[in-house]
Amino acid sequence: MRRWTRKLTLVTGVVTAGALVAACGAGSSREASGGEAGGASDVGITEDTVTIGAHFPLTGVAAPGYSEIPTGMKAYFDYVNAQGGVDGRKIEFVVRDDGYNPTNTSQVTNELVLKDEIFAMVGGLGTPTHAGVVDFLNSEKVPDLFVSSGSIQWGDEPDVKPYTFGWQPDYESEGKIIGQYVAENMPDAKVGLFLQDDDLGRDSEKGVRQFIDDQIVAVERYTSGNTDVAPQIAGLQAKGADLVLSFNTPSYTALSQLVAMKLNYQPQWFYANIGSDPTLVGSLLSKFSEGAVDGASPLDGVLTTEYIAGVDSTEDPWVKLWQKVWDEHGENGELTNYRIYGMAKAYAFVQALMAAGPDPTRDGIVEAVEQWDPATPGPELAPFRFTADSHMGIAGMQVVELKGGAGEPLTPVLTTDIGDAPIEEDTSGQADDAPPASGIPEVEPVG
Amino acid sequence: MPALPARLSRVSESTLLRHLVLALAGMVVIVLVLESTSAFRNGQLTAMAYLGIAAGGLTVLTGLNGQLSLGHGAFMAIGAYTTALFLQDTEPALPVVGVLVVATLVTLLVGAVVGVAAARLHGPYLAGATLALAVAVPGIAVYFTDTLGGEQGLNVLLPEIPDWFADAVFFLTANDMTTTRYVAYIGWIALVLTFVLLANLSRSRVGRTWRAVRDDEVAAEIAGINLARARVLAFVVSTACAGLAGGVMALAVRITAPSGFMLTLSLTLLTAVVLGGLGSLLGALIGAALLTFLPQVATGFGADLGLSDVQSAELAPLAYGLVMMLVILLAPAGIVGSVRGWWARRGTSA
Amino acid sequence: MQQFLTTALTGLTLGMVYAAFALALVLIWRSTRIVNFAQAPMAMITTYVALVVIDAGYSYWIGFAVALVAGLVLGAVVERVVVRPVEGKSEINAVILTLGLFIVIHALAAVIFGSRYRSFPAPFGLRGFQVGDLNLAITGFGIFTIVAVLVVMALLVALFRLTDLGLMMRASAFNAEVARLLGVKVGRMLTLGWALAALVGSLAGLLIAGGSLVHPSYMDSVVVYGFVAAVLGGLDSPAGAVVGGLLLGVSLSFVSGYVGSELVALAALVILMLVLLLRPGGLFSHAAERRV
Amino acid sequence: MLQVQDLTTSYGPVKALDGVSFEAPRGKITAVLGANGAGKTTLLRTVSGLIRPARGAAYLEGADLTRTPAEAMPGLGLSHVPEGRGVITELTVEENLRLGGLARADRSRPADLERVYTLFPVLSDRRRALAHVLSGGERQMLVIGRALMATPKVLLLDEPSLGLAPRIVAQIFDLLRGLVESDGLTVVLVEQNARSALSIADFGVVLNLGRLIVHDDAATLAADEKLRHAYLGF
Repeated sequence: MRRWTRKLTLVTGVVTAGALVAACGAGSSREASGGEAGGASDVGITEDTVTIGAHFPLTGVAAPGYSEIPTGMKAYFDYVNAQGGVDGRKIEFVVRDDGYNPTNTSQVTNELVLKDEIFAMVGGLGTPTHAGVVDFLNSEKVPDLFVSSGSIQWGDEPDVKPYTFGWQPDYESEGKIIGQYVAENMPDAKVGLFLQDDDLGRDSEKGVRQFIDDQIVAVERYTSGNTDVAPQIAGLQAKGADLVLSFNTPSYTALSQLVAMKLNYQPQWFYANIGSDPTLVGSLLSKFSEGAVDGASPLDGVLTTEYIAGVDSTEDPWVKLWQKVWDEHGENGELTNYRIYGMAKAYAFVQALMAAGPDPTRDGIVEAVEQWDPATPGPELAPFRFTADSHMGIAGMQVVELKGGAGEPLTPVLTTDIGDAPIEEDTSGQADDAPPASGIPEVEPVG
Repeated sequence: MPALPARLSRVSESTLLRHLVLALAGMVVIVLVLESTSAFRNGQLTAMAYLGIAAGGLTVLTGLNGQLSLGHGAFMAIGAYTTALFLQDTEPALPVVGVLVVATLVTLLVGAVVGVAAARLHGPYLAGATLALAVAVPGIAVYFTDTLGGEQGLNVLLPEIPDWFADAVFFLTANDMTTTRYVAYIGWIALVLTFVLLANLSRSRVGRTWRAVRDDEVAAEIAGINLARARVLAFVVSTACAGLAGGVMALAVRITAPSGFMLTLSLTLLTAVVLGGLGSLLGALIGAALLTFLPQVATGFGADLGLSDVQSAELAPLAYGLVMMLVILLAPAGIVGSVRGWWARRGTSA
Repeated sequence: MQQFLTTALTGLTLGMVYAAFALALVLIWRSTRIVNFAQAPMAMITTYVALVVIDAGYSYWIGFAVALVAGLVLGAVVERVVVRPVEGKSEINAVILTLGLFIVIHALAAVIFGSRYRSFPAPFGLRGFQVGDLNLAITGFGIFTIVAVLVVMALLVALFRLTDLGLMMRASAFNAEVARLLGVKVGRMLTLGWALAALVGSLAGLLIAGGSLVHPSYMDSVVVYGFVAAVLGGLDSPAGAVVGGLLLGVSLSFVSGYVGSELVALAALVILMLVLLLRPGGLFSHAAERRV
Repeated sequence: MLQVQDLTTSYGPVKALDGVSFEAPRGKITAVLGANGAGKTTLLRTVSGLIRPARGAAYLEGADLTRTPAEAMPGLGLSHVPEGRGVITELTVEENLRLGGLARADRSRPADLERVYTLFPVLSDRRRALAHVLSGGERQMLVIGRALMATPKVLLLDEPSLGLAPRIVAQIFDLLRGLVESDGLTVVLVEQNARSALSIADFGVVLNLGRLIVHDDAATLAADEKLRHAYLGF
């Protein structure tokens, strides 16, 4: 009998030790939450800090590129903190790696919400990853601001997901704007679609087909992670597409260009915003020898869309601000469009936090975002669509042609919405504003 | 000395009883732990439970029967997707337990088919086939976008916590039931049941057959063991565990998407098994615990060292990999095996 | 016709790389009865070494040569330091060890080189040839890929068939004890075998990277398909590795182009299972000859 | 020539060889005899450095063999043909032979190959064939030929007669005798088949359970009926 009693003791010991470890970590409590003015008004808020968090792929196949976004966000928060923070509170930004794996997202989100006790999730990245935690965040009533994905699901059902907000223009709206542009300006083009096989491809295709369903001659889908896209591009070529609308990530822009070169395939390319990062793609392509791709700007003549100014628009006042922020507070490495994306998003969060007033609460900031004044200056070219009925992000974009790495507008800023909402020219003047001299937004508390 | 063999046989006769007592003790500890820890720890413990179930199945296959599978993540995917398909409505056709049973059975069936095909394969050939399986299965989910949700996967709607269960736990502990804790209970009850079954199986005639096949195929065959049948059975049992683990995982994560079942998952399971010690259920549990808690520690350590977020995030896999290699080089018996060896040596020298 | 040709040619080039990679696995399997899962990250890291050299302003060819030498050294070091203790012991332990090495090299590369995409230059044109109306989806670099793999294979055949060193390496692989009794320094031959295999693996890495993008995971799919190719051919047969690689490369290219790219891995599994069901030891196994 | 002194080899707690001493004189055949498990094979493996002895040593012209790695043996002039013949079946006949000559400083010369082919014409006919296709007797010829490629001073042969027809055994033993007489080769021959071994050997060593029982002229041993019955089985 002694053998198994010993075993029992051992097992009990192991489990108890595990429990102790677990219990120690759980020591922090929620006593911090209270209502005193200027103090701790809600979870994650103390007298001098606001703790927020997000999940990003820092490791794994999705890490290249995307892992730069939180560095941009961090740099901007550091910039704000160096100037005293928001209402005297420093913003602490906790980034957790999920490796673009929904299982990990669920774990790190638990960690952020329950252990780190974040006030809000800001900029959590990815459709499949974030979709798994949306219900949890909403049931815990954690503001889930500015999801880093253009899927429409973050904003189209505010009654089901009252705490979740999108940020960038959704893929469907972008598809509509691109579709209308093609229908109006290239009515004879034989259109091929090159789609990433997920919500990016699906939502955009839906938008595009609203306008040019009959022009489409070929649809090819690639699986993210499979870098050999020659069979797909060959399929487009075989069907005789002379205009390719590509909804893909930047690395696939580079890959599709390389394959097209190999196949002597020279259609007009139209890349969606997400894949058109001219600096990144240009730097990726410029290396290939023998002038096979012109060194200066390999994507010259390619059409795309824009909703914030990119790193090549050096004269843009916002880009100047980002450059200054990055020089002062950035990590190693250059300013990139991913980092600008992060900073613009961080800027929006600071605006939201200010709008939530000196004693921000979770419900308060959600309310403040829902009452967002479309005229508030910001880096985005078109205003946000935030209302109590819609949590969709930026309303639109403009079609541009890439020249020398920067976009030359072919259309004014166009705004629209999901479904059959019309496409209209934006009149808010959002595209022409500039940041305040301090580089920190000036927003009055709502209500 | 005649008492000794008699006593030994009595102990082995009461194997089932012994395991049940252990399980009961385990359940008590589990209730205590789950009720005294935060929701976050509950969530982590659920992860430990499903990793433990799958690792337990794998350790039986690899440690007891000597078959190496690099594709158990694929079987978890099958269990998880089955569960998710049943839990698409707020009012599912089956209670959660029923769903988990179905998930286990479906995986078991697939495991049987794969197992029959794999029974002829040895060593690296089996590893190759299961590796291809691990990579191929997520693609199926993408291909059948309409049913299986494509890249975005399927959301899992957790049904209401049954009143009787919440009441029972409240009666015992005076704590209200939360969803996280509910899933943690499901996970750990499933783990205890699985481990009791596996422990009994490995002590039984079947378990001895498996070991015999592992140790010497020729001798086993001469002794009248049907090699293929023993192999397929071990494979099937092991995949059933993976299916159950996948089901629990679907409940815990609340989404099943292809990116959750990449090759890394299969490798993670193998790591758990090696770290704990091949063939030991306790080892599988310890391995699962390490895998659940180590990344946090490693990442925190990296942050303390002043590394960037990206670099700290890479410390976790770096630590896994190094520990895996060191265990094989320095303590091939794994943690449990090494401790046992040390214990035995201490015993003989004393 | 155009699409068929393109798909076939792309598959051929890719298949050549799989073949080289599978060959590296076979070399190691024959000498030490170990499947080196760390082959791909080893190749990945030597490609990064080449990239560092090229970025420092040296020519492509210097980077190329440095990477191959780095591969040679890395292979030798890994065999001596990491693998030697488990040689001849449990098969499972060796597999797990190389998987551990896989994870470690991966993480190290991400820490050292970062995980962003980088472009890797190619020494030859990346534009396809045109014959009349027909575009041949084969580039200067594609031809270089095929030639390079063929040359390496020829060199390996020559080494193993024609030289004393090759004879000693084969003897060590087939029967280490007899080789020792005949005066062959078996340990050195195994180290050399790993070094050569890592060199071939590095070549595969450089060929995949050339004219494309690299990041720490860029070789991951090659691990799977290279390994499947090696298993298809029968792990003991270098010729089988080459045939398996080509077969797999071309078939997968057609599946991707005509069925759907998400089913590529499934197709690999189906091909593998079909072959293994008919011949559990691979296409080129001579099962009766020896059992391990 | 080859001196074995107090050689003791253990597998764990079991002594497979226990204080064995004898000398195999130059240009003679010494047969090592005994039942299964007597320690014959262990003796050869210890002498040629495959196993480290617990105690004692073996010397070839004064050089200590037991402290030398196995792969250095051919260089010192010792060739060991292991039990089960050790043909590398995946190599061709000629490759097997070439391998035998590689250990020598001057590598194998074509002349050596020709000499082996003259000795064993049957090998010459199949030089390009995989050794896999050879019969048992041919394999035995191949390994002896391969050992000769290193021009050894001492040849250790482990059970060359195993599984061969008596006619073939006789042929091989004749050939061995011829080599000893023409080249002055020293042979240590481990055999279970004591009768045929003693018929060509000059001296005999009888082992039992790791210990040396007797060391004497082959003729004397063959004549000792008691010994034959007790240890040699004929």
